[in-house]
Parts: sequence; C-alpha cells; structure tokens
Amino acid sequence: MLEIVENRQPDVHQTPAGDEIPVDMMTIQMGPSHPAMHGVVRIDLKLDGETVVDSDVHIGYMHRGFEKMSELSTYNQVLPYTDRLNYVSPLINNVGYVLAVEKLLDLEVPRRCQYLRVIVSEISRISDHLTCLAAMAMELGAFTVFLWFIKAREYLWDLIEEVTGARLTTSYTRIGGVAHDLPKGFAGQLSKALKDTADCIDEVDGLLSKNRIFYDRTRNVGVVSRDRALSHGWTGPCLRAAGEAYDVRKAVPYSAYDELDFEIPTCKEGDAYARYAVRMEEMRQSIRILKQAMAGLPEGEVRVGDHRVTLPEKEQVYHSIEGLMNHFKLIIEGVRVPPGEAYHAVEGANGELGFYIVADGTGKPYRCHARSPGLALAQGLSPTINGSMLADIIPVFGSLNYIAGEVER
Amino acid sequence: MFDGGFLTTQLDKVIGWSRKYSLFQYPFVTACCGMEFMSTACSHYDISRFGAEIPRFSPRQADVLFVVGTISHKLSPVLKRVYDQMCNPKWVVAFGACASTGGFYDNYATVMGIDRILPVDIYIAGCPPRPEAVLDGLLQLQAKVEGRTTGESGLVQTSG
Amino acid sequence: MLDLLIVLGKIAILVGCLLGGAAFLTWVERKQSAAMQDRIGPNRADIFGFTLWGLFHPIADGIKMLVKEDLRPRFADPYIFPIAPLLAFFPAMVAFAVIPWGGTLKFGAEPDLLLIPLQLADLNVGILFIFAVASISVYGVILGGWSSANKWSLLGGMRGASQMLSYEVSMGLSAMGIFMIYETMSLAKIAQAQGDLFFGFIPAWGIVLQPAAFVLFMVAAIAETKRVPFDLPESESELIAGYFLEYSGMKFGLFFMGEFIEIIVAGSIITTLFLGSYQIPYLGPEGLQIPGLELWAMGPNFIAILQCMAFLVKTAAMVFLLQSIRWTLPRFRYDQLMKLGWKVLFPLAIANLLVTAILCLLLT
Amino acid sequence: MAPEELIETIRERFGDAVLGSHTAHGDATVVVTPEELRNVCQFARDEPQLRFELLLDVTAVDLSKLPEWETRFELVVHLRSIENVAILRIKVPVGEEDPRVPSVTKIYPAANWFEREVYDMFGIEFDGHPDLRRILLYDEFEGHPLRKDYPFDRQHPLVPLREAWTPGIAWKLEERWGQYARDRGEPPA
Repeated sequence: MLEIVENRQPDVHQTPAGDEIPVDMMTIQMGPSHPAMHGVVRIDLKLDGETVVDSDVHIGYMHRGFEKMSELSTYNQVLPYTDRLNYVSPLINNVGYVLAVEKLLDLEVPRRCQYLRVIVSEISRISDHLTCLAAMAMELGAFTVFLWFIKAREYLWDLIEEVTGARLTTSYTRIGGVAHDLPKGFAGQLSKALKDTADCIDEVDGLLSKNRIFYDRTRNVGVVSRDRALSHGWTGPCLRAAGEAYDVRKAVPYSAYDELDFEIPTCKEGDAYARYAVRMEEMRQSIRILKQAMAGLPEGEVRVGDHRVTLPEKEQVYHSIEGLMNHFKLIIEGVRVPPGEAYHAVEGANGELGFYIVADGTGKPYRCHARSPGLALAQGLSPTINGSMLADIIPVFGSLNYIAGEVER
Repeated sequence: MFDGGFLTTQLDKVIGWSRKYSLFQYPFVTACCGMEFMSTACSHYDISRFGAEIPRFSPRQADVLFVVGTISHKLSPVLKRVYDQMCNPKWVVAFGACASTGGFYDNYATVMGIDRILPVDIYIAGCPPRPEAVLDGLLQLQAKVEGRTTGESGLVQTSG
Repeated sequence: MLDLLIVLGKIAILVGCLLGGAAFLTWVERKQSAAMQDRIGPNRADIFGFTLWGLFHPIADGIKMLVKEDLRPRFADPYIFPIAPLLAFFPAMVAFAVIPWGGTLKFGAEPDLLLIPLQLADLNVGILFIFAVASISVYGVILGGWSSANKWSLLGGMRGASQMLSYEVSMGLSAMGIFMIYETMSLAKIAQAQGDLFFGFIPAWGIVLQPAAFVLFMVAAIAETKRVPFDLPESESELIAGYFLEYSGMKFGLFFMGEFIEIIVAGSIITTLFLGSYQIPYLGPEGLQIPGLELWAMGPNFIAILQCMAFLVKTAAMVFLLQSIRWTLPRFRYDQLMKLGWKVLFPLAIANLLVTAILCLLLT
Repeated sequence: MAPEELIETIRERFGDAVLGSHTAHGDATVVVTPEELRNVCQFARDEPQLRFELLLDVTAVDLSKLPEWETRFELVVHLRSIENVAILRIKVPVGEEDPRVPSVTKIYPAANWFEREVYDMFGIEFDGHPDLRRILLYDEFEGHPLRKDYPFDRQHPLVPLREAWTPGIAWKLEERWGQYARDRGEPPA
C-alpha cells in the first residue's frame, strides 16, 4: 500500500551487488485520465527510475450505481442497465441477467431462443476480444492493428444492429425469451461477416503474433501463475492463460452450449502474450460455435407462452381487454418473481459474470448484484506490475481488459 | 478598405477557418460512449476527413474536449481540472446522454450533466450516439468554431 | 556582395524547402496512414472551394497553432521552458547547411565564370558538424522535459536523452566506414566520390560498399528521430506526450515541426552517405555515359538540375520508407531499446569498422 | 457433488454453527454464525472432497425492507469448486448496531476488494482486513448507498455545481423543469 508520509525516510535502491543506496523515489499518478487507462482507473506508482516499486490501484471513477438503480426498476427495466455493465459485449450481460431471473422463476425457454442467445453472446464475445486486443496493440504502438480490428468489429456490429436494432446498447433479451426473432437472410449475412472477421484476425495474426517487438514486449511480462490467478479470483481468458481450463460454458453449460462442440484454449505461461494468444484463439472458437449454432438453429417460438412473464402480442393488446390488462400489469408492476435468491453465472468476455438476485415477491428485484469478473482482475493488477517497468504496465493492463462499467458498476 | 475592419474581419475569417479544420481533440473517455467514439475515429466513419483525427492526450495541446461517457462525482474534479488546463480557445463537446444530462443514472454517484461543471458547446444526444450523430455534432462544432474567434459557451443541440 | 546574395538566396531556398517539406510531411503521414488503414484521411479544408486532397490541412494546423494560447505552467522554469523548443527545432535545420543537394551551377564564360555549388557550406569535417549539431537537439529534449516541472515530461526527457546519446554512438561508428573508403569527411567530396564507377559499371555508392553500415545507420537514424518503434520519449500511451507534454501553441508546433525536419535531415544524410547523394548513375560532368554506349551530351546546368532532382527523389523515398515503418511496428521497451543500442548495434558497427579497415589496408 | 450432500458435509463438521440451509434453485446455501465463517471457508477450501478454490464473490443484502427479518444485514459469500463444479453460498447474519464480521482475506486473498466494496456500500466492517478503505466511492461521501434507507439521489458533489443553462434559454426550461427541480431540492436553474 502506498502511503505519503511527511518527513519520510529516504527510500533505498538495491544494486545488483546487494548494496543499498538511498534514493528519492518518484511518486506519480497514472490516470484517471491517461490514454492507457481506458475507462478510468488511477494507479499511484512509486518509481525507482523506470521500475515500479509499489503501486496502488484506485477504482470507482465510473461507479454509476447499477445495483441501487436496479432496486428501483422492474425486472425488465433492469435490462438496459445491464447493457452498460460490460459495454463492449452487452448481449452477454443481458443473457446472464435474464438467466438468473429465469432461474428464480424456474422457467424453461424454447430451444430456438436458447440458440439465439448463444448466437448473440458469441458475436458479442468476438467483438469484445477484438476491442481488447485492438486497444492493447494500440497502446503498444501498433496503431494499424487497432484500426483493422475495429474495422472487423464493425462487421459484427452491423450484424448486431440487424438483429437487435441497436449497435451497442441492445437490450435484446427479455425475461422468458428474446425481443424478436432473427431478420430474414441473417444466415447469409452472418457467414459473410464471420468470413471477413476471420480474414481480419488472420491478417493481424501475421502482423502481430510473430512480430519480434510485440513478442518481446508481452512475453514474460505480467506473469501470473495458476494458483495466484485463482487466489485473486481471476476467471475467463486470464485464468485460462495461466493453465486452468475453467470455462462456465463447459463447466456449467447454460442455454444451448452443451449441444455445441468447441474447445477451451489454454496456455501455460500466464503472461501478457498468453492472454493475447488465448483471446485470439477464443475468437476462432467463437466463430466455430456461431457456425454450428446457425446450422443447428431449431424452429419454433422465441418466447415462452406464459403471460405472467412475456408481453402479449400487439394484436391482443389493441383488440382485447385481457391483452391490454396483461400488458399494463406487466409494464407497470413488472414480472412477479416468487421470493427467493439465485445466483447464475455465464461466461462473460472477461470471465465468470454472475448475477445474484434476491426477490421479495414483487415486480422489482429486492437486491441485484453483479459478480463482475473485472473486479477480481483489477485487484490482481497491483501485485502483477510491482517490480516490473513502467512500460510493462501497458501490456499487462491491456491484456486484463479493464472495462470500467463492469468493474465499478 | 483598411479602416473599416476589412483586414481584421478577413483575419478573423482565416483564423476561424484554420481552427475549424484543425481541431485537436482531448478524448476524456470514461464509459460506453467510448466504444462509439472509437468507431467514429476508425476506418468506417473516419473522423480524420474533417481534420479532427489527432488525439492529443495533453490538455495543453488540445482544442476540443470530448467528454465521452458518464461523469461521476468522484471523477468530476479531474474533469474540471483537465478543462482548466486546456489553453484558449477551447471547446467542450458533451458526447452522449450521460455527459449531456446524466442519462438514466439519476442517482447518488453521477453528475447530472457535465454542464453542471463546465460550459458546454455541443451536446450530442444518444445512448450512445451513433457515429453519424457524432459526425453531425462535429460539423455543428466546426460551424460554431468558424463563426467566432474566441470560445464562449452557448447551447447548440444536434439531433442524434 | 554577389557572394553574400547567393548565400542568402540558398539559405532562403533551404529554409523554405525544409519548412514546406515538414508541413507537407505531416500531410503525407496522415494520408499514408489513412491508406494503410483503409481510411480516406483529411480532405475537407478548402480555399475558395478547392480542397486538393486535403493539402490545406497542414496550413490550417499551422495558423491554428500560431494563434493558440501560449501558456507557461506556473512551476515551469521561466527561461529554459521557452528556449527548449528552439533548441529542438533549429539544430535540425542547421544540420542541413553542410549537405550537398546538387552539383555545381555554371554561369558566364572563363574570365568571370560564376560557379555556384549547390551546398551552403562545404566543411572539411562536414559529417562531424552534423553530429555535433544534432547532439544539440538532445538538449531541447532534456531541457524541455525538465523545465516543464511535470513528472511525465521529466521521464520523457530522461528517456530521450539516453536514447539519443546511445544511438549517436552507433550512428557515428557506422558512418566511419564511409570515411575510410572515400578517405574524406567532407560531404561534398563524399558526394563526388560516389559518382565513380566500380569495375566500370557498378556505381560506387555507399550502400554498395558498406551495406551493413547502411542498415545500422538507418536503424540508428530512426532512433535519433524518435519515431516508432523508438518513440519512447514521447510514447503516447505511456508518457501521455512525453517531453513536450506541457507545451502548447507554437512551442508545441516547433517540437512537432522539428521532428519532421529531423526526418528530412535523416533521409538526406542517408542519401548523401549511402545512396550516392545527388549522383545519377553514369551521369558524368559531360552527360550520360552508359558503358558500351555513346555519350549523350548535356549542358552543365541541366545536369546540375537533374542531380538536384535526383537528390530530392532519393530523399523523398527514404523519408517515405522511414514513415511507413512508423505505422507497422509496435514500440520497444526502454531496456530493450538500450540492449539493442549497446549490445547489438554497437558491436556490429565496430565489427563493420574493423572489417572495412582491414579490407582498406589490404586493397591499397 | 449434489447440493444436499454438500450441506450435509458442512452440517456434520460444524453442527450448531450452521444456523440454516436450503438448496433452492440448485445452489447449496448455508447460514453460519460470524464466528465460524472463517473456519467454514477454510474447511470448504481445504477439504479434499470439497476443494472450493475460487472465491467468486462477497456481497451483502440489507434485509430491512423485507416483510420479516431478524438481523439487518446478511453477508453472502459465493464459492466455486472447479474440480467438483459446484457452488456454495455461505450467508452470515450481521446485526444493525456495529455491523462487523470477520474477514476471509487470510483464506481467500480474492476477498480483499469485494469486502472493501461491501464496506463501502453497506458500512459493514471486516475484522482482520488488511486495507479497509472505500473503494468505489470517495472519502467525502457520507453514508452507504446500498442501505435501503439511503435515498437513491442524495449526492455529495466534489466540485461546486454551476448554473446549468445559458440565459435566454433558461426561462423556457424553468417553465417546464423548474417545479421538478424544486421538488428535488436542487438549486433553481
């Protein structure tokens, strides 16, 4: 922990020979408004030359009170707030939240809906990894990679826009289903976008993965062993880069993941390059999942037929009093969820994203807590950068993929 | 010709023109809107066409402060300080609903619009605004920059 | 009197070319990056409705920086803070004084023959002068970083100083081979010597005689100009803007322009030492003499202008190469940079020097 | 391992310290006394058949708005066993006066920031926590926002707020929003 003490003793620099030289170390604040601290985070650094002696990570600059706001909203009204948790992959948050509520309701959604959720989640996952790696590469100086990856992300966002009507903040899922079915001709668009994205990934693979400078900058930088990663509470690509093949999609399959064939990429090294490599491979796996899911997409409804949960069709609302009443009650009072508590986790882009919901029988969640993978990642940042160089903070921080909205909620 | 302010008005025109096409931005990116900000800067929408692609992360060298995303009370002193550090003439763009009004985060943590802290020149609506809306906002800002030689706040709203 | 006028005229041409070239380079950089990244790049600034592919954007940048508030932070050093940008800007321009950029113009007849060498000053230690002057620009970096009273810029200044000093060593050493071969340090003589032919048909350019030195010199030159992958002093994502973090307005503009002028100077030095300077292969003082063919006679002034153009084209090509590296590679880390400078480039340069020396001794 | 077996194992080991349990919605839940929290966590982590290696989450619930409640808060700890693919929820009742629980950071270092967040949001203090500071909010913030009695829009600005609207436009907005702003106790625009 970093303390600023009046009249402190001079710091000590240890030479390789073991001698101690008194030095005046530099205390410097990195962030909250710093180009590499995407989102807003502040790292108080104590530097000996360019070596980080001690660091203290301050978060909370983007705390927006998600949990308080969700206590004031009905269950479906919470959805837009979940969009803005991990704003790079909002659809995974949507899916995670509704799955938690459906667990409380003991609701089984139709197969087609489950497949749709998988499809949109995986598109989101790719776009999240693209953004993460793009930002990481840009901060290391490879600016062109950034633009190429954002270009690839644009293909995926066009798809998302096609499905949900919005580019980023989608609110696509509903309790008991999804908002609407896929548009016509989606399969063709998907396969074209996936091909373009895969091409882009391959291009960057050639430009960056074997680039000597990039390799040197990230290999053996920010090494985190499996045990230390677990002790920080890390999950997701960062844990998998340390050698633990833990993935919620495989461990506790939800939606349709148990019917799809994919692999969990892992690395042993646990450094920034391993995290980069795992993310690259995960994007390819996601493309594989998407192809399977699109091929095996079952026919049927996309919402449950239970009118205690889903809104009636517009025709009923306009032409029958029962439909109107039903609509009114659901909108004003919300879906009534029986009292109880439930935790449901999905594999977010950064790791296990869980929602812990306590219901009290009304239409609003009594307590809605998001277990964000990012908070655990962020608390492992300080021990990881201590002792490394100032420039190493950038690849380490970039490979952790700090998303302020998710960490600080 | 020389007494009627012809030279000064022409000079103002030239200066306004140069400022208009040389907007170095300070991206104060905090939240979701940053993703759309990235999109605007990148290949598909390419903000560089308007000469505004150079981000200067030093407030001294920036002309326009893009406040992108929610500003919480904890962050507000930082934003204020960045604004104070900028050199005149300077402009402020409130990017997205949260920066403009606080958005739907009407609670204990969030500043309800950055205009409670700074004077704002352009508000870009949307949660987050689409890149097209951002470009529209930029064009409006350019019109405003060209119109006067010193930055003073007014209220220009763009549809988004 | 006439001599003075001629010198003043040459200075005016040089300064104009350098400033214009630097401004043009900012445009080239923006357009080039746009082309590499699937974008369009700046194209909106117009004068009377003409946009000319965005060529006016640098002009807009320049005017804007001139009229931007020029601010000195409260804790910055009141005297050194304003001097630092000048120290970074002018040495780069002065270095150009000794670079020959063409042959000799001839006017008049024998008694009052007027010879105008297309070079500002031919010093017999020309290249040493360049190294000496270029090392002054280190002061601009370190003083700018220190006097801003900002920790980030201090870090940037420190990085810049050690980087530029380290790479100057290998830069100088790799150029030594050239002096040995041409047995002179005067750039004009080096340029002349490169007009010779080797075995009667290979141009005796520096790159032919010293290929290893060329690569070493080029790497060191990129490091000297502080461009990616060696842009540590100003690395945007680490040190925000590095040593010129606190500078605004035209002072920032001077740092900005100085960097591009350094690129032009670096490109022209590489051209002078390794790419045959202004020489065009087989173009002698009488005209084009391709081995085995008849002489194609040309006037001396026409040849001088052709050579001048050749110099421009070669320099432009080098600058373009230096620029495109910027958009491809990530950035080094500080210790890796030092390792590359001292453990790779430095021994290689010495080895190259040794080999050259032995060969020179054996061949003469 | 099925949730029922899990609870049985913990009940066997800790007996009376387990105040309650349920397996609703498939998650094993045990309520334990604050004194035994650390021991339960230790047991869950080290017992070879449990191996709850990963601490997912520490959070709390303010029970005061529920129809019936005994203690004001409830601390909730989620553990995940990677080997057994199981989840264990440990709940601890926390009283209203001097809310205090033992910290589990010694057993699970990952609890560090989660506990700081609970302290920040609920004001529950953790004995033995190495660095108990506010994490999401700032030191000038008074109160703990996730308590049910904290009004959702009570703000503690760090910079003086200025008048938001430019003159000329202000009067129009005053007509529409003035009453609303006054209702919420904001200074008139």
